[in-house]
Amino acid sequence: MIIDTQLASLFTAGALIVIGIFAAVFLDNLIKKVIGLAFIGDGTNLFLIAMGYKPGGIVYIYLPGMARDWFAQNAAYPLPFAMVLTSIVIGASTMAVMLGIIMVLYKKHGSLKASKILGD
Amino acid sequence: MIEYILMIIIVLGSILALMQRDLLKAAILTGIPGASLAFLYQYLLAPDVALTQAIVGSAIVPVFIALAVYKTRRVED
Amino acid sequence: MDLLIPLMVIVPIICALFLNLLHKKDRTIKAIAITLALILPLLPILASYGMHYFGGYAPLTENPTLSTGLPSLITGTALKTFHPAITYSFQGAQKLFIFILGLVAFLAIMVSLFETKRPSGVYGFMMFMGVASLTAILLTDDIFNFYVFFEIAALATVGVVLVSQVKGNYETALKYMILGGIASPLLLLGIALLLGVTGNVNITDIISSLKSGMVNPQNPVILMACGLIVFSWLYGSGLPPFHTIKSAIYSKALPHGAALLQAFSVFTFVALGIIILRIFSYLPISQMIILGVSLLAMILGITMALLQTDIKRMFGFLAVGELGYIGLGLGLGTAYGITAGLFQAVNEVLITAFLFIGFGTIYYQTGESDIRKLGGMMIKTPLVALLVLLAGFAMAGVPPLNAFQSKLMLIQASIQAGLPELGVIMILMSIVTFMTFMKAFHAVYMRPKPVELEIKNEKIPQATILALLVFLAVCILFGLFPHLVTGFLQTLSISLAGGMP
Amino acid sequence: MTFYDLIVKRIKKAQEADSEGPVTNVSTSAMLTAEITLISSLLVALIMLRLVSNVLMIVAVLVVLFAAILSMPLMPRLKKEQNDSLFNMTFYVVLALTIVIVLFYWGSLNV
Repeated sequence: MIIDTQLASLFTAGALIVIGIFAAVFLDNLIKKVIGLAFIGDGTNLFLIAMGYKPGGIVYIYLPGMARDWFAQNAAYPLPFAMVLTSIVIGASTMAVMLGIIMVLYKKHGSLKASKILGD
Repeated sequence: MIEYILMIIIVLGSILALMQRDLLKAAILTGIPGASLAFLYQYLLAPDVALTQAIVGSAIVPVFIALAVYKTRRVED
Repeated sequence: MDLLIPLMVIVPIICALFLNLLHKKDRTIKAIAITLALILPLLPILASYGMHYFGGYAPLTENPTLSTGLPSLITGTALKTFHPAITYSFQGAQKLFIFILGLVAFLAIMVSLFETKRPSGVYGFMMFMGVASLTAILLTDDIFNFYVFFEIAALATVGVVLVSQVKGNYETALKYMILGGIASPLLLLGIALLLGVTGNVNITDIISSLKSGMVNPQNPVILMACGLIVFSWLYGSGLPPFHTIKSAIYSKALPHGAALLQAFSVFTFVALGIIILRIFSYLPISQMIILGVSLLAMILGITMALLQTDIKRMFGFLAVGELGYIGLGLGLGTAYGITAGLFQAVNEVLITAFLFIGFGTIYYQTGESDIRKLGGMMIKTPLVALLVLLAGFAMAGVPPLNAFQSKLMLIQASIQAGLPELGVIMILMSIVTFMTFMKAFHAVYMRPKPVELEIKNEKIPQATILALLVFLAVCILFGLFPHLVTGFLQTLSISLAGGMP
Repeated sequence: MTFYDLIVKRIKKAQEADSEGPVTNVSTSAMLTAEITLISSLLVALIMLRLVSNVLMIVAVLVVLFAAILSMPLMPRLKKEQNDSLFNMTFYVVLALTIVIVLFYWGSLNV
């Protein structure tokens, strides 16, 4: 392949973030905006995961029989992965709150247009 | 090789989800990048994150959005 | 007494969960919530300075029992100085900030319990949760932990706005969440870039690897990370372009809620500002941007405040504008300037909470916050009017009160740093702030009462007046003895200024 | 007609165009104060350019002064620009994001 996996995933993450920001700014439908925001979060998570990836490495689980030095040199870096777990949960809960507010607003205004509900 | 295909699916799937006029379809299509991300995490040596992402990204998030759509309006005006 | 440091975060979380259980029983909620809230300002006074390592242990250099028997791959390299835990550091400045946060939280919760008809557990839950996350933000030395509590604080802010039942609160909350949905992942992205370059999320370790030359400090990735973190700093504290949404958030919360929310944003401003100064102070552009953004916040916030007709929105914009003073102090980069800025932060939290709760009595009595429909309240409540007037004097910086000391220090610092223009702008802005305050004060208290204005609640609760008196007492105390405050801040500001006094 | 009256007249005209309530003394004087504060603080802030170059400072102050006087009621426009609609807010947020990133990226490598 021309570019390696890590770089390609970083680019994918960047593309997801850009798509998300575009959707959150320019799409008028509130649900679409929320989907866009979810994509921004996903892109950031993928970015973090790609940071911890090690080309040609192994999963960071220490099995009996492995040499300690060999494991230290080949395992992926687990710190970003632990962070992503937290971040996924935060993203999902934020999205749930937003969808709840959207449902209340729909009852009030009868529309999902941001320009109508969240206008001046 | 398969990871490159997954990346392409993620980008295309997210664009496709945002292009739907039917919001219920958009909600279901959100699951595609979510699930492909889970597979990609597996390839990027993070199996525990992949498990969480598989549940949250391909099940919980689309269901939340679908519920919200069901309670509001299905077609974008 | 190392145990008290984690308790400062855990106690408000427990309070929050506990309050939620007692949803229907009004009287018990009141009594228990007030006693629990009283613990908040007491804990930082009792705790002694130190570090706490959550879920880990002290660095190997300070921990000889653990480091024996480890391979030289670990003990012989820089790994031995790293912090393998979520580190909470509790020093003088944190002690002061958490005490002030606890005091404002205690008074705001007390006032809210007496002013709302049916005190709801959810409102208290959100307030306590916000206090817990802000305490963690102030204590933490771990930038990812910072991000987690930053998000929780944003959710708590939204929660406080949602339960307020002010017209238009849902719309404002959704706007805030959408903007937050753009800005806070970018903070995480900035953290990810720092992590990718330095391999660490502990701030002390990031700084040591930047200083020791393990990482090239001019690396473009680090510049990008700094930009993203600065951007989320704008979001977290409500600097331009987020000043409109932040002031809208204050105006859609109940007055006691707003008093607490502005404390949240000031402390987020201070905590993230300190992090930016600690990590990126070697970049001259970071200080320039802090100065520029603060100037912009001051000018836009205070001029927009003049044009508002809603009291709560007016003070929301003023609260944003006053942030500029703190930023100017931090951006000057000298130890004296940073001390002055942090001192101003403490004063601003107190005074703005004082003003919000003081003018909140008008909202409580009439249910109206448009100054064109208000008037003649002086006859009803002369004592509160006097207290509010004193709060306005404090905000403008009249001598025996606290903001006089900090603004004087700020102006002196700006002259010492060779930028007297900043001092001129600060004086100008103080005058305009006072004029804005007098516009509201005249309209609410001194004009004859409009005929159609209804008074819903005759009597202001004793608790509110007590809270206002406590705020006044603290303002006078800090005004007469500024060394009480600056003594706590000096160590931090000297270390931020690069060791120069 | 003095200069002061001229400014007040123009502000009143601008307020009448987009205001929701009646134009009162208080609101006009508030607008006038905001206008003067904005312009004077901008000018004072521009004096700090002397650290870069004296000539640049003088030119910038003169240009901003004339531009401000020619487009006198600045404040109504500024107020309209900072309204509460989500599109405006997100637009300025993305603008600020680009400015901050560009400044850090380009500024630190070249200053």
